[in-house]
Amino acid sequence: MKAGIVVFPGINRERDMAIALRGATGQAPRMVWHKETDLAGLDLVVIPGGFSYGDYLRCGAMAAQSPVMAAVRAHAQRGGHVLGVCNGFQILVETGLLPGALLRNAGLRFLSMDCHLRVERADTAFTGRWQQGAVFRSPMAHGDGNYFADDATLDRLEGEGLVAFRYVTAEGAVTPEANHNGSARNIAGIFSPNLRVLGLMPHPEDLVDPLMGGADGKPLFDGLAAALAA
Amino acid sequence: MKAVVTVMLKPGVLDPQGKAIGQALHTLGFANVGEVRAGKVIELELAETDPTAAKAQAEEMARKLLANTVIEGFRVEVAG
Amino acid sequence: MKAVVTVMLKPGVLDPQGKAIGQALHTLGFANVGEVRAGKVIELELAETDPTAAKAQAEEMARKLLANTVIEGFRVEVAG
Amino acid sequence: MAREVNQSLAREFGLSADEYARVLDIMGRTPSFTELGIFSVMWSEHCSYKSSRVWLKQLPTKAPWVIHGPGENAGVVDIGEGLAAIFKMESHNHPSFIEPYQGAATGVGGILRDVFTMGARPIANLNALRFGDPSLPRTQRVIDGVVRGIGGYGNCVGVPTVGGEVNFHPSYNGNPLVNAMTVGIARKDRIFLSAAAGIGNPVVYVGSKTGRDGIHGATMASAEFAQDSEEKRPTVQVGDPFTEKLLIEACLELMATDAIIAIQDMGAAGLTSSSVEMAGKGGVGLDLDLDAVPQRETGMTAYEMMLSESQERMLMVLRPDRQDVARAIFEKWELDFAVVGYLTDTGRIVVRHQGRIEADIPLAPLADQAPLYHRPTVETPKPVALGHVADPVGPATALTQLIGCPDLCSRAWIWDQYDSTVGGQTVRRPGAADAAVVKIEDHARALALTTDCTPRYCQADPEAGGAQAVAEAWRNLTATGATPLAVTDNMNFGNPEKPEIMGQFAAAIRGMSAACVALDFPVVSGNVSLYNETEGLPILPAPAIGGLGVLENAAQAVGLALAPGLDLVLIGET
Ligand SMILES: Nc1ncnc2c1ncn2[C@@H]1O[C@H](COP(=O)(O)OP(=O)(O)O)[C@@H](O)[C@H]1O
Repeated sequence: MKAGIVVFPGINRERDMAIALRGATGQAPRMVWHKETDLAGLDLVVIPGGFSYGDYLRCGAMAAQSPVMAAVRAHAQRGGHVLGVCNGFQILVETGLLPGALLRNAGLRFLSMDCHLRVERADTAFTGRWQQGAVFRSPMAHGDGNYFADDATLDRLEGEGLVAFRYVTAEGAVTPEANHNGSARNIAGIFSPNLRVLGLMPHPEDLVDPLMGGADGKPLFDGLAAALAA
Repeated sequence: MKAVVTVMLKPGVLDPQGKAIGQALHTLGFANVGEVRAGKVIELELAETDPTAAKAQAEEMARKLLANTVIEGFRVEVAG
Repeated sequence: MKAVVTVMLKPGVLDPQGKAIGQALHTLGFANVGEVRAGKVIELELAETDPTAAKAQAEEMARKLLANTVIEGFRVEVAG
Repeated sequence: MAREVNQSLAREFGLSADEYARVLDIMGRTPSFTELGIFSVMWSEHCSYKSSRVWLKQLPTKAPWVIHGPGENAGVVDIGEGLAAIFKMESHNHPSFIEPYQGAATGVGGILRDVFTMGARPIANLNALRFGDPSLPRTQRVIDGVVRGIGGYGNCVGVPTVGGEVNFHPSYNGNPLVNAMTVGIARKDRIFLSAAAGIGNPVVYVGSKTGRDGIHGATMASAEFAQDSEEKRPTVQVGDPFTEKLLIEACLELMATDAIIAIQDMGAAGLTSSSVEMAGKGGVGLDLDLDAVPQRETGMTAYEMMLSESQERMLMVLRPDRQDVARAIFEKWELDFAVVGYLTDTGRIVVRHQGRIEADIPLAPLADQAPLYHRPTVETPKPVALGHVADPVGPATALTQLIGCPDLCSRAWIWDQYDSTVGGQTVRRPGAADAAVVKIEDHARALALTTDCTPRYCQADPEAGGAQAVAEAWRNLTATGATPLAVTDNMNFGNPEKPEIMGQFAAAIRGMSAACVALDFPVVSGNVSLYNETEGLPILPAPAIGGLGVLENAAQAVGLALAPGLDLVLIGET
């Protein structure tokens, strides 16, 4: 799998993401500067976390307008895989590659903590290393992760099986307490209709090494490496 | 001239910030505060002398960048 | 009635948001944008029928809570 | 602004009659308004350490692993495998009281710059916070703003905040303490210093534009709070963490080349202290052209530009043949880049603005003749021995009360707002061990980091309290399995003109020194914050200690979580 990581000014989890990808594929991903527009040869384009342009207007809004995002859109339209994590998810949503929006956390505070995620379907390139319904732990760190979409969109997402992960208790229960940021229907991540674009708020890339407290996030990257092996 | 773009969450989109401000105002003893909504305002200096053109430009900026029309609405006012 | 409190950074105070928005608008090709300032707007529903009283109340709320008067100024408008 | 320069203006600028006489003597004439401003900030407590320097000299600062001790932007220690850890702690107490969010945020920004200016990528932030009575609404606002500000800045620049400490006491009601620490990693053969060199070399300004931010912040940080300080509303600096992040990346990219001869961040007293210190350390002169300084506001005077504390700015001396390389890097990161002067052989700083010479000061006497005070001290009376302590509630109730008290209860509500995992190297997050443990990317090694101080002890017995703070930091590092290497400190005290305060200061230094010597734990950097008083009431003295240790193998780090089935052993006398 050839992976590329898009770097916008203000992005700060690109190195975490590179470590996770390298761990799964054995090769360093290509770092793609936001002014580049050629993504040829990449199987997976990753938009990592951070504060692109300081998130000063709305999270992800300014990055969504940059030249590289037109190329990411074209890559997605060609059927390429795209992963957006945290700020990357916000950027995908602002670009319109995924529906909905990410609002300020319901408690209005930045939240940096571990959460538990339930895998809603296991038949995708991203989730193939998990069982459906599996629960894993993941760090999260964001101020604007409160997923919002109108009811029709939410119903469609659920109806078409496009919810990727939900915030749950360690036992896998969907409860208001497990839903730290107040997301609609506990949604932590969603797929595009072709299941090749995934956006999620938490940071599985920060839990891929027992030394850092666990490897719960590793299946995401191992699964991608297996599914997209050339 | 100056264009002022006001961006507010659409009705129906939960506004936790407005809610928190409302609660804080009640705690401070402002009993007759009802609903509170919080939004953003962006003041733009435009090199443009025609108010209609200025307004149209600011609206385009709002649509393209300043507001996320999935969740937000906006209004534009133009001043001298 | 409704009071709208607009809170802006005082002149001279660095406005990183405004700066970033200005740069983004330039990148999008809006060449005639000059200075950009970003602020907050808070819309308050007040159980009050006298515009003067409503304005005075909203101003007090701004001073006490809505604006950080160390770095921000505010203006209040009252509407039916 | 163009006021007559005389003794009474000098007093307004914080210079005593003696100090002003010395200015006249050095200049041989009445200084200009701008020159007086330069003297006043360079000779402020904040920049000159005039009350504390004689005592700070007593701290042990050497060990075979110390590469740079106090005197540089931050301390540098050898941590093996060709790597150096660069770290320092700094206070932002006064600004954080006036505007908690921005005060704390810009405190984090400032200490980050101290560290990356030396060539290190920042890998961890910590803090040490003291607040007033938590039941007061004013304190609650300060806590809320400070915690948000630290998080807001650190989270955005992408440096994990991995540890800290918080305590509460009414003496901090009107004067909270906000001490921020940054730790970075560099190759030990690629450390950047601030001494300017090479007559004719360009002096380059990079980062954000200059505005009228925080003019006279450095002197404010050196003056006791009066009742009206909230009304005066001095210009508060607003932090821009996004620009700081760009500045980190741009500086590190440039540092990978051979373009930089000297570099210094613009901290307190911005352009003045950075240019004076760089030229002074290098023993050269400097010609500054203020017309070339990137400006955010119009109509700024020379005085305002020299004293502005706009954030996210750096000053560098470059190799002339590498200017284009440097410019291209800063343009890539969309930061301002301007040649604002040249090094000269005159030994003077000459400041030009709009065709006029606004300042022309000999640098050697500005530094050498800076005031140095041996302020009188009075020993703190030894605490009376504790007699019999009654036990009115019984151990179970006492324990629950202790666990629930503000000083001991869980700090999760704070660290949950700090991104502690960004970077992917955090081995022990806040709450997981006695010190935070952060691995060094691509190495097995890790650093253990902690901040400690117990102001109650320092109040009762400053010498024992100072020693205890050092010992606690050492123990916290050791408890993770790390070898303690060195400390940074942040001395927070009241008005040094009061003998009993200066007595606390001197005793705390004695205690710290003794502990540092005994533990082979030298002080490599630090910061002093004096005049922490409100209406004459001093704070509990707080010599905060930031400790750094190294683990050869991150996998050996020990945390707090008890594995089942093990024996509990208590070491030491109770
Ligand atoms: N201001 C803070 N920021 C981040 N972490 C903090 C802060 N204050 C305390 N902590 C963390 O909380 C834990 C407990 O702190 P403390 O009670 O001071 O520990 P100790 O007494 O063992 O040094 C530590 O992991 C510490 O790093």
